[in-house]
Amino acid sequence: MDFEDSPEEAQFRQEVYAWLAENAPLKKEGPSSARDDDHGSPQAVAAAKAWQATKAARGFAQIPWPKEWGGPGGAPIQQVIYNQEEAKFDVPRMYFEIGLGMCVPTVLTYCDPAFAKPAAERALKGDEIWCQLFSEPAAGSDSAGVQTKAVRDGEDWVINGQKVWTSGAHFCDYGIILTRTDPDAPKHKGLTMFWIDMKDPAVECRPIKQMSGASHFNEVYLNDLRVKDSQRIGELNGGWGVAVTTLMFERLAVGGGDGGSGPGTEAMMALARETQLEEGPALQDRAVRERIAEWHVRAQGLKFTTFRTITALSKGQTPGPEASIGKLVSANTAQERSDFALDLQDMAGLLMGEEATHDGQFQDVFLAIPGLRIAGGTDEILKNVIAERVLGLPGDARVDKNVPFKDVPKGG
Amino acid sequence: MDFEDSPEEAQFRQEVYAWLAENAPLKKEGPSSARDDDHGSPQAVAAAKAWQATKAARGFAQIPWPKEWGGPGGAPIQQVIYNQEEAKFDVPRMYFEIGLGMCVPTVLTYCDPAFAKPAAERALKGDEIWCQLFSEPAAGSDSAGVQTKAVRDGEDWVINGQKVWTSGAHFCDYGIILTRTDPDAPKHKGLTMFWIDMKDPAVECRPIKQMSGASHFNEVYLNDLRVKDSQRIGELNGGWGVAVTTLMFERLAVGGGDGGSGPGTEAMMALARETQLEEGPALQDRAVRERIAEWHVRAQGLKFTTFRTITALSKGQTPGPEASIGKLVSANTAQERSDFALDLQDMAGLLMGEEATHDGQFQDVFLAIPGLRIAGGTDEILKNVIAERVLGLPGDARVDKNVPFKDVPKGG
Amino acid sequence: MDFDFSDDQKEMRAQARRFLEENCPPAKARAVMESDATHDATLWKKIADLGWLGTAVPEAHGGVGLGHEELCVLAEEIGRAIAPVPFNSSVYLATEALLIAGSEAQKAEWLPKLASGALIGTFALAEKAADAGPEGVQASLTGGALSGRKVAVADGVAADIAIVVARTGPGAEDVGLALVDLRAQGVERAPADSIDPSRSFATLTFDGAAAEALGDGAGWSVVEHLLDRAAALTAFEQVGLSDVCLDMAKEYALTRYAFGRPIGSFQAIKHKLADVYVANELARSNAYYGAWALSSGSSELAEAAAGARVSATEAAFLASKENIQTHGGMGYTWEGDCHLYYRRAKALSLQLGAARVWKEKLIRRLERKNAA
Amino acid sequence: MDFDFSDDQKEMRAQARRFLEENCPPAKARAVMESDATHDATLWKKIADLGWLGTAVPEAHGGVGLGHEELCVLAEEIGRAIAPVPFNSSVYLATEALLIAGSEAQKAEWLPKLASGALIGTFALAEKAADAGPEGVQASLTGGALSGRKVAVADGVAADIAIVVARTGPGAEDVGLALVDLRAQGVERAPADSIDPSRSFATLTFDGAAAEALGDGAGWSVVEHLLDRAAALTAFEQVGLSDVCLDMAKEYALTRYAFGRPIGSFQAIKHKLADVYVANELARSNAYYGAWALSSGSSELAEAAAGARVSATEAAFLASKENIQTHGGMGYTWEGDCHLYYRRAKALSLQLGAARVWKEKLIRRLERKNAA
Repeated sequence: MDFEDSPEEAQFRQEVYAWLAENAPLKKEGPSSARDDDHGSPQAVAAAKAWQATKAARGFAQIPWPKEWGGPGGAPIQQVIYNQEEAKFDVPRMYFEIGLGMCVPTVLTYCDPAFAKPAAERALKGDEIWCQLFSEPAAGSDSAGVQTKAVRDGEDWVINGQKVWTSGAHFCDYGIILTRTDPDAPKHKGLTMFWIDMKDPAVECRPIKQMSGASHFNEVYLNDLRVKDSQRIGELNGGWGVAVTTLMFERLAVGGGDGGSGPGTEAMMALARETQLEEGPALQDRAVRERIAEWHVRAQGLKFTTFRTITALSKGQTPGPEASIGKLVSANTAQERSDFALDLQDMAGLLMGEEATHDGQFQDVFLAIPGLRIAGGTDEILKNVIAERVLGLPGDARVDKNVPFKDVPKGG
Repeated sequence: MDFEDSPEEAQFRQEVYAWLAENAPLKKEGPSSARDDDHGSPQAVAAAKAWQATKAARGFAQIPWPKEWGGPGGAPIQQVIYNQEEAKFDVPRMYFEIGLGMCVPTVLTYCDPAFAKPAAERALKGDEIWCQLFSEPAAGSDSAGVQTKAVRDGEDWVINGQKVWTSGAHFCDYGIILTRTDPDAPKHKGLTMFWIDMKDPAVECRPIKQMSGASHFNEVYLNDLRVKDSQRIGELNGGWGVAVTTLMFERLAVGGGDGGSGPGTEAMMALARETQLEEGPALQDRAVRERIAEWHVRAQGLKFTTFRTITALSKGQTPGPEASIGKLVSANTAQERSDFALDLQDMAGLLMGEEATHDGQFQDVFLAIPGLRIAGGTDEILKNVIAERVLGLPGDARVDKNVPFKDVPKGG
Repeated sequence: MDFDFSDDQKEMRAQARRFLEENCPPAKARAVMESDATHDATLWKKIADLGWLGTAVPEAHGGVGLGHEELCVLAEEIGRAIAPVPFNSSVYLATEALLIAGSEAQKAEWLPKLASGALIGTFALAEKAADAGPEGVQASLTGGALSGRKVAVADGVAADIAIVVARTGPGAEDVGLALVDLRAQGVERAPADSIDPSRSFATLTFDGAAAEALGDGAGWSVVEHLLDRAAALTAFEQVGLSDVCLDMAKEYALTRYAFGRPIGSFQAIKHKLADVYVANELARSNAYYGAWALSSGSSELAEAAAGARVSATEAAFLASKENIQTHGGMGYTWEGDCHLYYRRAKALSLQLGAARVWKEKLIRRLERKNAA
Repeated sequence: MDFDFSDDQKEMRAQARRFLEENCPPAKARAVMESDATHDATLWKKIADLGWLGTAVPEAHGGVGLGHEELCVLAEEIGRAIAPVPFNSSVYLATEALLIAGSEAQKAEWLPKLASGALIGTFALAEKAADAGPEGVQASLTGGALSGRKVAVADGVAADIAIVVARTGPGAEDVGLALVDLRAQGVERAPADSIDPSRSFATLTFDGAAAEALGDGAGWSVVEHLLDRAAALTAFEQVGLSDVCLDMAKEYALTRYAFGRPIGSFQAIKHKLADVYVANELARSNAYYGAWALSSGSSELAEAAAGARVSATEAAFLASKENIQTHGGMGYTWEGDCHLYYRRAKALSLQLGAARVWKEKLIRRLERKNAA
């Protein structure tokens, strides 16, 4: 058991840090804000594309992508090291992760290389951004419940329907979309995947405002969108298998293991040190100390779990659905922590913005965190995944299998 | 809103207390032990019968039983007051509750008065004790999954099978038993209820030792037990409806509202006052104080919920399944409290008996409490009951309805 | 024992609920949230016309002369409706302060105006993010002049008068209640952003503003007693809010389908909502104890109010966050209503002090009782 | 980064597991529980013959000379098997105490006997139901004579020698480790009932028993360090136990049917076991950090051990109680095995001090780190 970098890893880490230090500013001190109001603006998108180009030119974008995908062909552990170092710098984030992590690998796996390879190259160097169009108003946790229709029309397909929770749809160039092509088949057997041009006028994006006030997602309306059969990804009615592949790529994208979202132990201790309770600083209150210790242990447990995953990765093993515990634990911990942080501030804990301690960052987290327990898989779905895929427990009783999708009860 | 007794209630309470003071010793100071090793011994049973006779003679047994059942015909609120007062005295408990609360009312409701009335009279004055034989090894939470068979033989029925979790079977005189009379009918439609003579040699009782070391329950084996058709309770194959009635009588039996099982706030505060932590008595530790406050609030909430139920009772309303929250909350609270009490004692917390603080009563609770989360309805079943009967949420998807019972998958 | 509201009170509740369903759907809270308005003035006027503001004020002082149980009934409905009005500031705090501590002259002058809605009152205690105990009070009242700064004052911009906790002498507990006209000179008010923009909050700065001691200006124990009274009343707002959250979640769980059946048929949702139900019932029962103690003038109020507040705060957080969770994606959109309740729940839980502070109060009171 | 056991260590684990599956089914723990035996002497002999007791003892002192990572591997298996042997007393405590604090002469005399199993060692600290800190130590070592009373001493009846925490001077932290031969005069031992009768505990009374300071008899910091080491090792026992509980619950949930399907197909059970899985994984990861810190001699041991202990204690309580719950009625019978794990889980969680004590240690260590 060795906690430290191997000599090669240390060497790589040094190279990465030196390069980052030359090309990007360090993050400011103190915990970062949960708000990122400029995200998705034309200037921000341009800056993100420029940073992606810079990374790609140096070979630090999608490090483990194989050479035949046009990637650097590095080791997964190098990507982890890169992520850990990049996290120290103030660079654009959350523009390319989904496209390069999930969509483009899917396209590279299933599509004609004549299209896929140049598209992947443009995506890798930041010219184009991809998004994923799976969720629908009636297909969230039940992700195969897709109702958006694709209907054959000669050589083409015509797509109609509504997608939702698409990250950054309005600045994306391409998307991969899951559609229903056979409503008479059982739910999972009548789906087909396509790639589409997000700039087509038949694609309409509307921002979704979240309860925190931010807008990181879109609704996407497809109004008689015409696509060619060559845009099909995988077999006709084989879309569910393609979607599973896409989600498997997601699991391979491992973070840097920072132990969770929201305020960390240091932020909680700093707040407790500064906050005066009746009998002295909150950090001297045993009840406060116990809570901080409990959360710290959970966050450390997550961090070290990620290290175990990284170790498996570096030995060439595929991380399993065990990684599901990360978001489950960190989102709930962040909700508890932010709630507690507001309580520590007592009556003034309801203030936000300028009047609030620490610029209201704990309040920002408090309002952002309910979304984190839902987006990307609810707590409940993640526990199902753990129970079924990790523990091998049977699925729940199903009423939606082996019947034509059109006959599955949908409510309303 | 009035917290106090009405003048009539106060008067009744005084009468009860005065009578109890003349006829029974007061409980000893300090929390009572979770152990009751003598329970069910011949001497203890005789004492319980004698006490029941004394109560019945004074009209304090089954106070709300109507005159036509041979009862005093009092108000339900009087029973509550009696229970509250009796709880202050050291008298036998847990012998007649099930029989008089559930079994005998069922018999009175369904059976020929020629049998039922004298039997009820004997039970009321403590001559005979009744038990309930519903649960089986494969029919616990799934209480309709009964496999004990009753087969018609001329005028009689012959019963074979095994019951389990029967309280005090070995000292009971009669029992009501749920049997399967039609395995070809769907689960709930092939059951029939009978009353049986527990002293019949074809009835074999074996004690079940619980993890705490106590034995409050029995396994009961039925080996070709022959009963007459006149011992049938309710219609042939109508046993599920009878069982539902029996369980409804259970709900009517409301306790005195003491806010839960296991150590209460006073016991926790006393322990914390006496226990020396690193920086002084545990009761000065804010973490300890917060936990005690949280549990206190829960216990008080339960207590006042019972008061609301009693109020409904005294207005002639039937308490609903809301009462399910009592055991759910108190069992889990007791588990947390006893776990915490052991922790307060630090390394010495694992001691039991003489060497332990407070005679090891917190340790006794720690070992008794897992059973309380299961017996009389698991946490999970109680939550189902709340969700379905209180909140009106739909039942889970079922695979065991509308198929012959014999074809329902049973595992193994 | 009669541990329930009376039939008359239940009828009052039914009427109040009908009125608020009609006049205060969640869109009203949203309208305040999305505008610069401090509150819904139309609704406030109607509530005043119904006499709600003077529910517990004697008729001699322009009130309706009912009791605090009736005020609890209304509080629950205000909580259900997440009404965007200064009800808790003006009624549970300013009016109650006058009732328990005001001199006869002060009562005669101010109670009729508060009871009629002619004036809005509020209460100011906290000065920074810290336990709002007596030691944190820097604001001072000297010779009829109030100086200092108060933060997170609910309805501080809309209010006409405020009851301000101020230092009256050099001793640790030499603090008391001052009554100040916020429209007077030497008062500066600045709106402050909060987690619940369907209510308004302000920073108040006093620079020698004309003020007078409330009654004899008695010490911290009066402040505590006022907070206990307000906590007992607010617990009903919290319970009302918690029940609405459960109703919303239940309704959604019955109509939203996934995997071919209502999500309410899945145990994950059923048991979640059962947990919420349990917390809500415990909170309701604890709140009833508070209502009884408040209306009967029992010495148990201090204990009952603390228990009611801790229980209601726990229920409101659980119910409001799991309501969002049950709604899934829709739950955390701005356009969905779930977050209005999550925001209000937390604001109510902080306004009179956090649960941790009340747990400590509760234990102290239990210790005192045991010692007695 | 290589945050996992090596292939050799994994092979060792597989062998140990096979050995214990064969030689230590739960019936062995039950046999000790239901008899007057202090431990399973046959199993202990076999374990000794396999060299497990000297895993981390240098070859020069009769050990195998492997490291503490290997000892962690064995600890996990001992935990899985709830082995009724004095492994933690003799190996993690007595042997470790000698390794970190013994003089060369003491090491030479005692380590070979402990490593071979010729002698059993234990450790005695607590004197009453209270935080077992230095201030609670009344036992004293004066001029080679030990006096005092120690409670809840694991394996105190079976052990031949004990490392006893005793007062060495008048200062608050003037406490250190004394080595005493329990077979000598002036030692009285009485068996004590415990929540885990598959292990044995005793009250030891010393009345001028011959004893010597361990090494230079250094103060409380050595006791703390010893506890840290034992906590890091015990965390693996706890993790092993937690995993077995999850396995048992899962197995039962797959084979027990209700309502026509395996109970493991109900979300109530699935999500319960998912929660257990999450707690177990977090505990395992925290335990790995402890193993690394212990075996690498890192200064982070104090922090890592506290984290490992808190996490493992939480997991073991959750896993052992929800294993009972999943088993329903069978879960709380004496004849079922579930309670053996519930008992052992709590005993392990108390033996080195309760989680609340370790949370405080953790925060102190974080404060120290932040200050540094």
